[in-house]
Amino acid sequence: MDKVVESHEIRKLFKSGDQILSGGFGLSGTALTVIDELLETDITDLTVVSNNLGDLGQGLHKLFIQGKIKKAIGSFFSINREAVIAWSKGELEIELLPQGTLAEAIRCGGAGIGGFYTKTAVGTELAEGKEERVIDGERYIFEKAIKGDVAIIKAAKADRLGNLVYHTTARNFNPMMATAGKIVIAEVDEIVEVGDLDPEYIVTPHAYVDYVVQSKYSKVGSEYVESR
Amino acid sequence: MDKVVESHEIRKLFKSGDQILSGGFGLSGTALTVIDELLETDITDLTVVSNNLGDLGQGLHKLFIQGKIKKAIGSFFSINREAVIAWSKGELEIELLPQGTLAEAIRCGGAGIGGFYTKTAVGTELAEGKEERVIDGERYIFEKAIKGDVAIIKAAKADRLGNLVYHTTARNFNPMMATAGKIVIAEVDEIVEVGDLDPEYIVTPHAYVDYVVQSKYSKVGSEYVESR
Amino acid sequence: MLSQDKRHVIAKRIAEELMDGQIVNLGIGIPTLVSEYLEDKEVFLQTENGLLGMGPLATEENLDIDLINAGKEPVTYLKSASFFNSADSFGLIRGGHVDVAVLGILQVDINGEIANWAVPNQPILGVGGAMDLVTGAQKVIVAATLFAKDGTSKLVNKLTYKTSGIRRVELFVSDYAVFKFTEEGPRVVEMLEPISIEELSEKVGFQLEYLNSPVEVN
Amino acid sequence: MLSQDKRHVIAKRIAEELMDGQIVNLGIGIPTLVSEYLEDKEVFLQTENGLLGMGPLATEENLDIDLINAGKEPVTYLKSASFFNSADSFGLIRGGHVDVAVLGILQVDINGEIANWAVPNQPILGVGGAMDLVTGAQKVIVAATLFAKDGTSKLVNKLTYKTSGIRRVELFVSDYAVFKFTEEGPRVVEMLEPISIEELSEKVGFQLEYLNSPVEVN
Repeated sequence: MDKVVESHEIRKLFKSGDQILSGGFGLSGTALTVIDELLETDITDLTVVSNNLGDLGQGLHKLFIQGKIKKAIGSFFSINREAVIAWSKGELEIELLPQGTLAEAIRCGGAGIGGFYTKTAVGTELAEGKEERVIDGERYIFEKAIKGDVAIIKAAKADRLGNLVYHTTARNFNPMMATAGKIVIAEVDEIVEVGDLDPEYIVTPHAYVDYVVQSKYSKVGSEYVESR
Repeated sequence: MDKVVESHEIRKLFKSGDQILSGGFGLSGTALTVIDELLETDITDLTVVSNNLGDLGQGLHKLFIQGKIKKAIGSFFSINREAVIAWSKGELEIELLPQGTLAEAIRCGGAGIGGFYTKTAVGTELAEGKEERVIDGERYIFEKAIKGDVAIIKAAKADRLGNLVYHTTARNFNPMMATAGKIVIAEVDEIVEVGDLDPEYIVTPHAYVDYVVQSKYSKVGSEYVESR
Repeated sequence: MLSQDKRHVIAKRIAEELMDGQIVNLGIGIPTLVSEYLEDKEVFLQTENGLLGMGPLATEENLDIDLINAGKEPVTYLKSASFFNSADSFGLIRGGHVDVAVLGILQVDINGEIANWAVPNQPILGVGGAMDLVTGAQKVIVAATLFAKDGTSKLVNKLTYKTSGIRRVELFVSDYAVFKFTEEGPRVVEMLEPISIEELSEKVGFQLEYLNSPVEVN
Repeated sequence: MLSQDKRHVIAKRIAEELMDGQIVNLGIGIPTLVSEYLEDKEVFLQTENGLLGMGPLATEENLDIDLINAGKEPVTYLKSASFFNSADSFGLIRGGHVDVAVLGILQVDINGEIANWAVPNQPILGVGGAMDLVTGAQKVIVAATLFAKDGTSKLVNKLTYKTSGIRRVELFVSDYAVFKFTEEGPRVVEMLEPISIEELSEKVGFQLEYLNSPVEVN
């Protein structure tokens, strides 16, 4: 078995209206090559679940600028100025969740948990319309699990079977998202042979990963540069 | 900072009536030395949360035989013949949970989640008296988070600060239990210096661990033998 | 056939159902024997105590008693393996990422609902991962001899033992026949014993039907 | 005092509150400056995007743009560090395993309830980890200049900005004074400016009281 594919082959895995789970915090841990491929398709009306909508004209920001995103579910869009403007004009739907609630909801989506009760956001505007419940004397709100049609993951290394390890804080949302997509595409800096990754240290087991793509980006100083 | 203590020093951390979270599946990943110390105290009426009650006269089985356990919460006690007998006589309370529900409930306890909805056990005897809810057309039951007064963890290595890594399937319930105890004691095979464990591969960050104890047991063939 | 032989017939037949690349969980008992018949299929065995990529049982030479399967037998692991904690392991199971679970049963009803955790007239103090596997696996194949020691059929109209969950299993491989559960009830996919479907129907206690045209036993 | 100096006064005073061995999360803005005043205290900085044991900001020499803090600035890590995913990171926060969160605020009311995520009259499209930290940290210290640019007090009778949660913070370190929130309301622990409590009460708009006997400013 070999899950490694050429990046252009993943275009056919997406369709208009899909809910896409995209790893990344800022641009760290974002599958930039996969997103570039998505730009080459004519799909549209995507719902994107991600902490933010990319940054500095890269990653999901590109996708948004191209008008492919109908709705964004995440925790921090304030830095995405164009997104804020689009939202004000009614051109973009936004669902805002606390960052920890977002992470947990995706984890539940991948783990067969339908929903959960969190303390975060109780009594705030973000709890409006949400069920509240007192458990052992403390107030909690109900949050539903989040799943996606396709999850686009960025990892440091994959073996050919799809076992993944990550690099520093580029791990962020990726391991949970890898569990919660019907189709999971992992973009990686390095592809190694099966057996090269230590079984104790694999973060995402291959069971979750459907396709592995070599990243075309590398880090040059303070930028991610397309270089391959 | 140095969290390493002599094993006898941990006796004072327990009190009668405590809810103890104990890692381990069979005996693999059980803090045998810590349990031996617990036997040297006069505490009693413990509620023990663990997959099973030890095995072959070791681990929690000893604690049970000594009459220190009032209640056991876990997933598989059928192999603990004496426990089954005690239960039949009304001398031991048992709360049975599916193994995945047990693991998830402990994870929630450590993560500030009050409870969750799982598909497991819907329609079975183990769902009796539990709230049922339909989410996106599927039936789920509500389960409350589980926490403990003291968690007793078995890991392979700790640094002096309490960062932990595990060994193969001896990992099992330990990482979740490490998050869900008010006091957390980690018994380890090897104590290393801070910096000796790779930050990418630490499974339990030191924030969760209060005390580190050198294990007195080692593996000899098919047995765990007290040898130090 | 001796009881031990029957178990192997069932295990071998189940192995035929498994496909390259699948994530498979084998329960205790007959299901464990399935691993002996995988031949060169690249099937990845998961064990719920935290391992994907389980290898054969350990021998005296490579024994590590920390490294066990869900039946607490010492095992080995393959080079593609990964270890994870119990919460993540059951996330894998309950979240639908195990392609096939092969489970032992006490009973299966005509709709495919199974009873496999609570032995009747005994204290019920163990469930383990049974309910999680029944609920979560993409496909559930159950394995058992068709008749209990007292001769009663394990394929029943209605469960008399405690259910393991509302999920209906896909396939029941017994020593006599392979049953597929359809909307219309169990259908015989294949006979494994040289016995007519009428004879088998009589032994089971209700009329059985073939899924398609009968397959002859070699 | 210049605005920049005030921020440093606040940060330095907060650093005094932190103790060896604590797990601390520093928010964006003034809280980030606290790390400059930790001296030889062994405080472990957590950042919600998945790192415990954050070191100083990265320099051109050791820059790795994958390795960032919650403010998306490139950072370094200490040898005691560990990396984890966002769900586990917020498990640490929400589960009460962060000893102290130091957060910026827009307002804090007399009960210690804070507003720190939604800027008034602007689209509210970011919350990040603010609410998780307010809810989960064992102790919350808030940091801000006492008065906004337009002169209004950030210590208010009742929040007019959107609340960050029902949890009441423990301490408010401003440029003028340090306030502790008690059952009876905010109490001045220490004055940081040579100003009387009467003068400060007038500026704030309601009567302030000392927690204990007044502490003189050096």
